[in-house]
Amino acid sequence: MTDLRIQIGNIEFKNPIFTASGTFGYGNDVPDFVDVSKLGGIFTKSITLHPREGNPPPRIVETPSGMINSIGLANVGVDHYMREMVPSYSTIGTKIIMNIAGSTLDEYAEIIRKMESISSDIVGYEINISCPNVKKGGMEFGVDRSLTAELTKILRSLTERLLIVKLSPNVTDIAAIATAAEECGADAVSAINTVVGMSINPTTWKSNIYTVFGGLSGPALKPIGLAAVQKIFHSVKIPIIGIGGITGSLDVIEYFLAGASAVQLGTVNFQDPSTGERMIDELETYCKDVSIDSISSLVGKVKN
Amino acid sequence: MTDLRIQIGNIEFKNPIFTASGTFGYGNDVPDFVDVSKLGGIFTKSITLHPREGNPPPRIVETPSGMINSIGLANVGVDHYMREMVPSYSTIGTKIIMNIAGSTLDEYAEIIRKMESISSDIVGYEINISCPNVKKGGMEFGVDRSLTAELTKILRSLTERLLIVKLSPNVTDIAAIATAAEECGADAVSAINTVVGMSINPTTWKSNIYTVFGGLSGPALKPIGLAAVQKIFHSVKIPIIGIGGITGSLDVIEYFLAGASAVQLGTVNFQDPSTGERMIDELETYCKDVSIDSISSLVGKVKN
Amino acid sequence: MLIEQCKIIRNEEIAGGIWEMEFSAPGIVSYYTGPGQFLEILLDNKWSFTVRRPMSIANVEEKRITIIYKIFGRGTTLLTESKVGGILDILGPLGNVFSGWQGNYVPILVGGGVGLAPILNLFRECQKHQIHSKLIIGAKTGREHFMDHDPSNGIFLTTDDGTLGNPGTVMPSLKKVCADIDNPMVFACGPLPMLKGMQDFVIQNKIPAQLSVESYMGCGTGLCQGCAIKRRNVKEKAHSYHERYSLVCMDGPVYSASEVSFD
Amino acid sequence: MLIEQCKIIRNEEIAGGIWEMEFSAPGIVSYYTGPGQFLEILLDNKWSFTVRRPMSIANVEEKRITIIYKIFGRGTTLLTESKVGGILDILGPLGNVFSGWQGNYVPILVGGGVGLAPILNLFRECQKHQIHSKLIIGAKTGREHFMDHDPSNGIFLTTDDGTLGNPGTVMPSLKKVCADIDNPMVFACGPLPMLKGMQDFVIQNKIPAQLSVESYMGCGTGLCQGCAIKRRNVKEKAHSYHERYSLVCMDGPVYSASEVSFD
Ligand SMILES: Cc1cc2nc3c(=O)[nH]c(=O)nc-3n(C[C@H](O)[C@H](O)[C@H](O)COP(=O)(O)OP(=O)(O)OC[C@H]3O[C@@H](n4cnc5c(N)ncnc54)[C@H](O)[C@@H]3O)c2cc1C
Ligand SMILES: Cc1cc2nc3c(=O)[nH]c(=O)nc-3n(C[C@H](O)[C@H](O)[C@H](O)COP(=O)(O)OP(=O)(O)OC[C@H]3O[C@@H](n4cnc5c(N)ncnc54)[C@H](O)[C@@H]3O)c2cc1C
Ligand SMILES: Cc1cc2nc3c(=O)[nH]c(=O)nc-3n(C[C@H](O)[C@H](O)[C@H](O)COP(=O)(O)O)c2cc1C
Ligand SMILES: Cc1cc2nc3c(=O)[nH]c(=O)nc-3n(C[C@H](O)[C@H](O)[C@H](O)COP(=O)(O)O)c2cc1C
Ligand code: FES
Ligand code: FES
Repeated sequence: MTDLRIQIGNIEFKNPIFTASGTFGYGNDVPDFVDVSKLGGIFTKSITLHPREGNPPPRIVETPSGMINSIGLANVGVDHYMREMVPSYSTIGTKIIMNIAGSTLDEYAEIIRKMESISSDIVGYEINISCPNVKKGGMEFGVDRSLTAELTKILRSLTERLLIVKLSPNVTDIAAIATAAEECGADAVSAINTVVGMSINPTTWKSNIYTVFGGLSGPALKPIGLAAVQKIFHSVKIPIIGIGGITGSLDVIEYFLAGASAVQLGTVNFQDPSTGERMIDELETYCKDVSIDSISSLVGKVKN
Repeated sequence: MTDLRIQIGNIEFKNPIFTASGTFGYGNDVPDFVDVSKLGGIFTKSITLHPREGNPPPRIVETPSGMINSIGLANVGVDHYMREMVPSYSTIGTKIIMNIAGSTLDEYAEIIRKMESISSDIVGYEINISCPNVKKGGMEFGVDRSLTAELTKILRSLTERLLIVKLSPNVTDIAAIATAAEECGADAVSAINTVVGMSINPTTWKSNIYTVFGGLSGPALKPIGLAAVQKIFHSVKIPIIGIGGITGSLDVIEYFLAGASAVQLGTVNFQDPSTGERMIDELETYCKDVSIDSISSLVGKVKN
Repeated sequence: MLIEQCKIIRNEEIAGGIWEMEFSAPGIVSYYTGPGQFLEILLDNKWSFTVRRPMSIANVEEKRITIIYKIFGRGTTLLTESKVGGILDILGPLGNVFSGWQGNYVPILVGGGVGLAPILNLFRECQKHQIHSKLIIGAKTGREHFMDHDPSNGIFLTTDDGTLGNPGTVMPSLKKVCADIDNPMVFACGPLPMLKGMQDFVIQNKIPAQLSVESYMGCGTGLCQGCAIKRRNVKEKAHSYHERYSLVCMDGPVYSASEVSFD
Repeated sequence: MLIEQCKIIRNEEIAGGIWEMEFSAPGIVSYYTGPGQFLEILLDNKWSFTVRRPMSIANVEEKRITIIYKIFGRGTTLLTESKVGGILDILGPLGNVFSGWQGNYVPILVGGGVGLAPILNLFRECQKHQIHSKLIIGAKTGREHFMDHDPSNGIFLTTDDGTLGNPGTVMPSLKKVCADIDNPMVFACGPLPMLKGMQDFVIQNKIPAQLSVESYMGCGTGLCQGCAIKRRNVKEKAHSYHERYSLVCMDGPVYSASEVSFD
């Protein structure tokens, strides 16, 4: 029997297949035919202090081997989330990590304070730092080492649950940001969030995305995600959760070899939200075929 | 008759379709069935002060809607180039821009000094700043505003030919680098070079690229290139040459609408090096269909 | 709702640029609830097409489903190349259904362009339930029509260029039909300009109406939040999650005409 | 060299996992110069396959070309689905040719795995020129063979598992054949381990040999510089452009055995 279990901080996950924020709702509202209990964990869509309507359409567009989205963090807000969603997690059969987003340091902190004030089955928080900081002229938290450090430090002081910092690829040096997160107490980093992209309808001359710029996701950026993970792997000791363009179990293996200890599936859920469950068996078979006992022994083992 | 001519600095090009550095050789060694005289211009592969053998194989690998390369700037070196290649340009029927790369400021300068010492048909230089600076611990010139500024300033003082700075997308703020180039006298910027990527063979655990990291190109990164051009367009007044994932004439229109005044074709040349010539007629037809006299009137006209 | 590998039984051009495809889908049919529902079709498994293409159900016959599609871009072009006997990966059924057509109204069914399919489905359903309905189908030109103009049986074809049936858009025909009927209720699906005109007309004339709307869809299952459409008459206020936008794949595609905004 | 839209005439499995395809290519044939040359096949026009796939020319008959290919990954799998009458976008002919086989030597032709095609092409060419050659074809197992083991006519099949012909790799058979012949010259194409073994043997025994090598190709036309292979015995010195590496698509795929390094 291959051991697919992995450990992040003090939490053990039954397998390393998670779903990515913004592509699997709150975890409790997925189609019936999906058996979420098979997944290692679910990362919720980004939750903010106040509810958000999101951006006007068009919000998404297809691109070569990928898509661009600009949803605008549409979500119910933390209060509604605590009241209506969190209770359902007690029977969901998998682990829930709540993804949080904010536009000031205080907003992030306030969300965690609220969450920590109730008992819940949430095992940790993933911090979406690809959000504009309104106090710094809209510069994203995640592009700045010191902002990332400050944010991580504050949030670390508020919770003993898992603290996972989700890194933006739209930076010169992603490993430096990862190091800042590690130094300030993050249990893990996840990488990557979407890459800034754009698409235009050449007939109407209109942007295919209302906000003009959006986030590129899907297989197109798998090479970018892998490179990010490999770079981070050489810089930090905490686990890395690999994200970007995964569609099959061999992609998962690639991410492990590059240095990931777990992965998240995003865009693939839009084609088939049950992709993750099917990967579990495939990963077991793979490990058996190459005679490894534990999937963790693949981490960072790429050769050149 | 639609006017496809475009102007960069004091040079007029008969049309805005160029070929991208590293994907069309030196321009004089392309397959017979290609009529290079139809092209607006050719950007040579990067030429260095000394000849370079390039990296060991594997140097390229296919990825979803793209490819990764790590050729390692294999090239004949500037002396051989001046002697053996440059003379052939007098009859080539299109404009040649020489792309240069270096590992110190001096190397770049020395190449331009050599080139300026002879008379030639080269109309300008494209500066590949995605090269590690050996004097700064291998940090790329192109990720640093002040290094880019310094390099541009030095080279500007050495030539009156076109000076085009080719920007790297692997930065937090590409518009800031473009601004630095503009301020220091560049006639234009071109964007984008390849995005850092990686690919692993999940069966052998080996990197599919000898140097592990390589450059992602092809349609996968078209959304990234378009976003870069649009951002730069809002920051500089000099012309922008759009690059990244162009395979057809509608992609060219997208780049123009995003803010490009010309484009370069890269990876598509590997499927068919005559793609560029075919686009010229298609662009004329497009302009006629939408009733515009000059293709330049499309520049930056994206609506949202 | 489920994902099914569906065997193609028929795939043919039934009018200029309009194709009809029939496939076997016992699983999807077992969940099917009525006209208005749609499917999400995967075009290949190579990520040349990231998102599935939404297509309305045009007919359900035993365990078989028919769709009617118009060649629009590269996805629908590829669909025309699908061979009988081949397999399509289809997610469905999705979305809600037209309702109220079994009530005390005379259903006026209006379809145009790619909006034909659900309207024809509803038309057949009315016939099955022996509900006397009127059918108005619009097209740019005659060769895009595949039915007969048959006003005496309540079937009106229109063409923008006047080459078949009533000249002009569906609007003049709709107005005329509505004027002749006591208790009309409109059910419509079609391109945006048509739905806009329709909405103005039915609201002004206080005619009850249901519109099946379109939206760029990323998933069809509520996960991507891409298919948002504006709600009508929502007061601008902050913090009102899901008041301003509705997800077409979950709340639609069928909306009461007064619910949605096309601006 | 040109890009041609080639109509498929035949596409069938000729042994376990080995396929043969014939297509019409008058333009490419008009430039063809002999065994060793190859083609670059585009698998679709949707960028699911960025790079063309290199395939050796196995036979040229009037205006038709035959290739023999082994199912390797997703590209060759897709190739098996190509239908007769369909069109393939092909670039060619590319590369150099085997040479010296018309000289005073007895050509020993060795092919294994995906390296069959150019060897069979050369074998036929020898027959045409009434040059008496020996042919050794290796495979993992019997079901991958599609010819007859016929030692008396100089045709030797080998299988790693011993299920057909001589057991083992091609090496023992090659050694035996060479030992029996006065003036052998080896022409080989196959997987890397085979070429390595071959190279060691011919160099040690001073047998002239030409090897057709493989390399990951981005373009086939010298533009991408991706297909580099190391040259053998090149002194490590800086600034020696094109001394250490050779581009297989331009200088190859056929090299003298002493020229290239497989390390
Ligand atoms: C609920 C619903 C039901 C539909 N029913 C039918 C039907 O029965 N018959 C029919 O012919 N058409 C129907 N459509 C429209 C159909 O989905 C589009 O015509 C089709 O997706 C175009 O794909 P393409 O690849 O040919 O075009 P592309 O070239 O890919 O795209 C051209 C344009 O088509 C639209 N489009 C592309 N993908 C999508 C998508 N995933 N969702 C929405 N719009 C998209 C976009 O506006 C895009 O710019 C329906 C759409 C919806 C939302
Ligand atoms: C000059 C030359 C002649 C060849 N002739 C033949 C032949 O006659 N018959 C035959 O069966 N095979 C031949 N091959 C090998 C054939 O090109 C590969 O088997 C094929 O490209 C694999 O494609 P795939 O999509 O099935 O595999 P993939 O799943 O895409 O790739 C699997 C592996 O195949 C190899 N490969 C993929 N693409 C290329 C490429 N563009 N260039 C080189 N290697 C690649 C790589 O090692 C890759 O890791 C030849 C190769 C070369 C270089
Ligand atoms: C429609 C959509 C919405 C997303 N929303 C969020 C979000 O709310 N918060 C977040 O941290 N990431 C969000 N992401 C990013 C994904 O979690 C993931 O990082 C990215 O899509 C790359 O993975 P993929 O290629 O597997 O999709 C979103 C992605 C998509 C496609
Ligand atoms: C094989 C290969 C080699 C390249 N070599 C160079 C180079 O020498 N100098 C340079 O400035 N850019 C080089 N590039 C980058 C291209 O010029 C171009 O910026 C990039 O490929 C994006 O365009 P594309 O998507 O159209 O290929 C190379 C790209 C490829 C694919
Ligand atoms: S299509 Fe994804 S939420 Fe509606
Ligand atoms: S394959 Fe591109 S140079 Fe040889």
